[in-house]
Amino acid sequence: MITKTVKNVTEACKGVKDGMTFMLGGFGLSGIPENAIAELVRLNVKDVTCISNNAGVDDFGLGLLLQKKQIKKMISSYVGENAEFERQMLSGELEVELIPQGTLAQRARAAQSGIPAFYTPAGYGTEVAEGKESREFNGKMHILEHAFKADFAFVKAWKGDTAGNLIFKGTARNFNPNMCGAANITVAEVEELVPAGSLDPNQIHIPGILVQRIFEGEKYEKRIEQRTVRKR
Amino acid sequence: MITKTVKNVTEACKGVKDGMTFMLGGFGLSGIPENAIAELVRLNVKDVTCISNNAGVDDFGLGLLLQKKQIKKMISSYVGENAEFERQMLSGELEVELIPQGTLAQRARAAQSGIPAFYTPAGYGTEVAEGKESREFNGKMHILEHAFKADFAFVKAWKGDTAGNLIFKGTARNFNPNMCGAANITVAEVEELVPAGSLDPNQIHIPGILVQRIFEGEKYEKRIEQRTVRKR
Amino acid sequence: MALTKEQIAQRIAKEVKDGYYVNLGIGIPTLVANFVRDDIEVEFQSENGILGMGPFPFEGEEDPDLINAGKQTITALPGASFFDSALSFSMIRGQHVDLTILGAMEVAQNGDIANWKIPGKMVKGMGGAMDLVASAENIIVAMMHTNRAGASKLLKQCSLPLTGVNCVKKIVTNLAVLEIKEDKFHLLERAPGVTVEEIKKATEGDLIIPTEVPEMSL
Amino acid sequence: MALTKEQIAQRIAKEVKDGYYVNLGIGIPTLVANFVRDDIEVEFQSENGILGMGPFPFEGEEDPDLINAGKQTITALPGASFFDSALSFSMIRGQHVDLTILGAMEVAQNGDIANWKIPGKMVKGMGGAMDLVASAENIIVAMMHTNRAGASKLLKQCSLPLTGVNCVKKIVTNLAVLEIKEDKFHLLERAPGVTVEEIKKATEGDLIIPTEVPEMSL
Repeated sequence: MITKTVKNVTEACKGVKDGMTFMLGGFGLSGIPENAIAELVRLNVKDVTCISNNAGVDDFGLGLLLQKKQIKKMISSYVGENAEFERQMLSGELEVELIPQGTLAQRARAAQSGIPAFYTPAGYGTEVAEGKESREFNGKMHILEHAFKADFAFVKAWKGDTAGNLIFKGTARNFNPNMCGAANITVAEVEELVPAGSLDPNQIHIPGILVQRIFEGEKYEKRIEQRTVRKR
Repeated sequence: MITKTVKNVTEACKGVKDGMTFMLGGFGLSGIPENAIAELVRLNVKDVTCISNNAGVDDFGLGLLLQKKQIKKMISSYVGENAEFERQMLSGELEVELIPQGTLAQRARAAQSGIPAFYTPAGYGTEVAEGKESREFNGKMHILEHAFKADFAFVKAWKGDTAGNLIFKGTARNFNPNMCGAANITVAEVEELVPAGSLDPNQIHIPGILVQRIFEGEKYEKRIEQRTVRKR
Repeated sequence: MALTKEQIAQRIAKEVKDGYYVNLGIGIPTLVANFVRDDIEVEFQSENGILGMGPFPFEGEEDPDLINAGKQTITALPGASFFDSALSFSMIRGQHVDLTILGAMEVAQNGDIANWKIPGKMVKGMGGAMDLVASAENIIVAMMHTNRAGASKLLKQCSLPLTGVNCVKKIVTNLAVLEIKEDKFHLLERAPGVTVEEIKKATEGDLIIPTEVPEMSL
Repeated sequence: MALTKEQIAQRIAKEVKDGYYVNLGIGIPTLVANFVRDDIEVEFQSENGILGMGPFPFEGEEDPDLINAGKQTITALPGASFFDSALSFSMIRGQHVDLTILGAMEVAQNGDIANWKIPGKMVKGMGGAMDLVASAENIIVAMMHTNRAGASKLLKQCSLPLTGVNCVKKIVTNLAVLEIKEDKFHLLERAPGVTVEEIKKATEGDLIIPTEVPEMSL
């Protein structure tokens, strides 16, 4: 098997540069690549474009990069819960491109799949469609959307093996599988790294061919954004 | 949970009519919906169009429908191993549309995904591209391909539950997951049907929402096409 | 009496049929789950990647790897499945989800909907709403009939940036149940004790009123 | 002496580098797996949905649910994974596979390849070949230099229906190793004992011959 393991997060982020475009998995704070984000903060890489469904909260997730003003542009579907984000956006320091969530997922999957462009009905007739080609299929209007291009994809899985195979857990899966192989280099961090051959090949969600570097994250806070419970 | 179980293959194939378009999973004879095919033979449904990567062999798989001259048109990527197929094709009784294998898979996935059309480089500059729109993306030529439309998709999984959730095994997976939800009605047959809740929700390959009817196949021959072995 | 938000959810729950896969938006739509009859089989889809979503977990059983689209901790029912975002929107875009219930800031009489952006205010984004409204065959909007300033939210034309065009089929407000057909609002039911006149006054768009407008039953 | 098919495979195996994911076509390409150095890490992908393909199974251990693209029974190595056809071609189309080795009936000096159809004969189909040649950055063609009638298969222009355009970069035949650059065949190596003159005679397309043409080592 081809080995994808790197020693640690520092080695995993090698080659990261100012001005690059990153894709980051996660929905809210669930399934975000915590260790890679911490390293990007430490590296203080600047002027980056981040493709990520959300932008974290003030003091966690991508909010940490926002605090240090490392992000030039966010491409997201929903950026709700972040005061510093709002400040930077309203002051014009931060460029924000809002796109439909399904389009975000599909543009990632298209990049992974070598599909340069596809048609989707989402956003037709709205400002999302402005400047985009529109076209009728089966009596319904669609707009042309393109595959993402990115330098690095940072994803987080539950388990992984040394060959780069990944298994996700619960709804922490979200965009992570779709971003694997959608950038030049895919960096996967996992809660548990096992030797190749330990995972059932039928249960692997993402084969190692779509992952260039894999490491076991040092620690996971896995913060909960909205703790909702019911009485027993 | 919404229950998708039907009593047997007869109930599963209810509504099948002459002139319809079917999608069928399988690669060679591996992972083909054996029980549904047997029922289609018994029903003697005529003039059907079959979207399937291959056409079976003379006396198994789709070869059984060919023998009874039930198929009007095949849409496949490779139709090698079938003398009756060859006879019908050369005599003009059978219409054959050959398309690249990756395009076949992606047209199925597009139908599943509500993506009406997408661009792919496969077949550009060849007769596959004739009559199709071509377009340059990133300095490379691509052709426009459309989602399939079909009345029924017949797929075969390893395990399934009463909610229609499916798990596939080995390379018998192939086109089966991509065809789920890609036709008006998806009929899944499984080797083992278990109660909803028995499968790990992380390991389900296809959620039941993409399956309308599910049943446990009465028997599986699972014929091997090329038995290749090595000495101990 | 105008309906409470709970009652709007309760009325919408009656639109949920046996065998439906349902996507619920944030706000009033989320409440619908509480009122669905328990003798029918319904599965809730959340676009972040779960089908068969269950109630909130018991205290102490919250799992950060198990949330809904509102980022709330949830549970998975027996028979549930998890999947990635691309497959989740394949379910939505591919019209495998039977019913979408979501809120709105404005609905126009041609079915246009605006629910994601107010110019001049902080824009949080459309999330999955544009995919949902562009694809769903069956969309019910749950909202108050008028905004806080008392202005109608059922308009001839939306004034806010659109989320989708010609897509809303049914609206349940605190005052009425309405259907959109042939570019007009059609009054189907009124809230208990609410008069047709009140509804007419609160509706800016063209309103077709049949001779009989039954009171809704909850 | 012209190479045997095994020797063509043996020579091509030297092009397989550490860390490569490789897709092997049917015929000579399949043999390449037997000659890859065992001190490097290579994974074989089969487009029907396996990465980490192993050798044929021991007698009695054949599994109908575990075959390669040639429909032969195979095994899976530790660390292997199974996936559906759409994801398999995502790997191919998305250029995640590092090397594609396949046979051909004709190759033109501009990199065009024909390997799926002979007019007037039974056409079996292109299978995954069109996706492979359209997407792979690194394609090696394994074939005999001439056909059974003795005619060159390295042409100015393909006469048969094309599988792909401008895609072949390297060719290994029973006579030579050639590269395609600037719409010409460039002779890189000759088979042991084969003369440049013999290669020239067997090549219909434009052939660039450097002053030194080393004999290939196997």
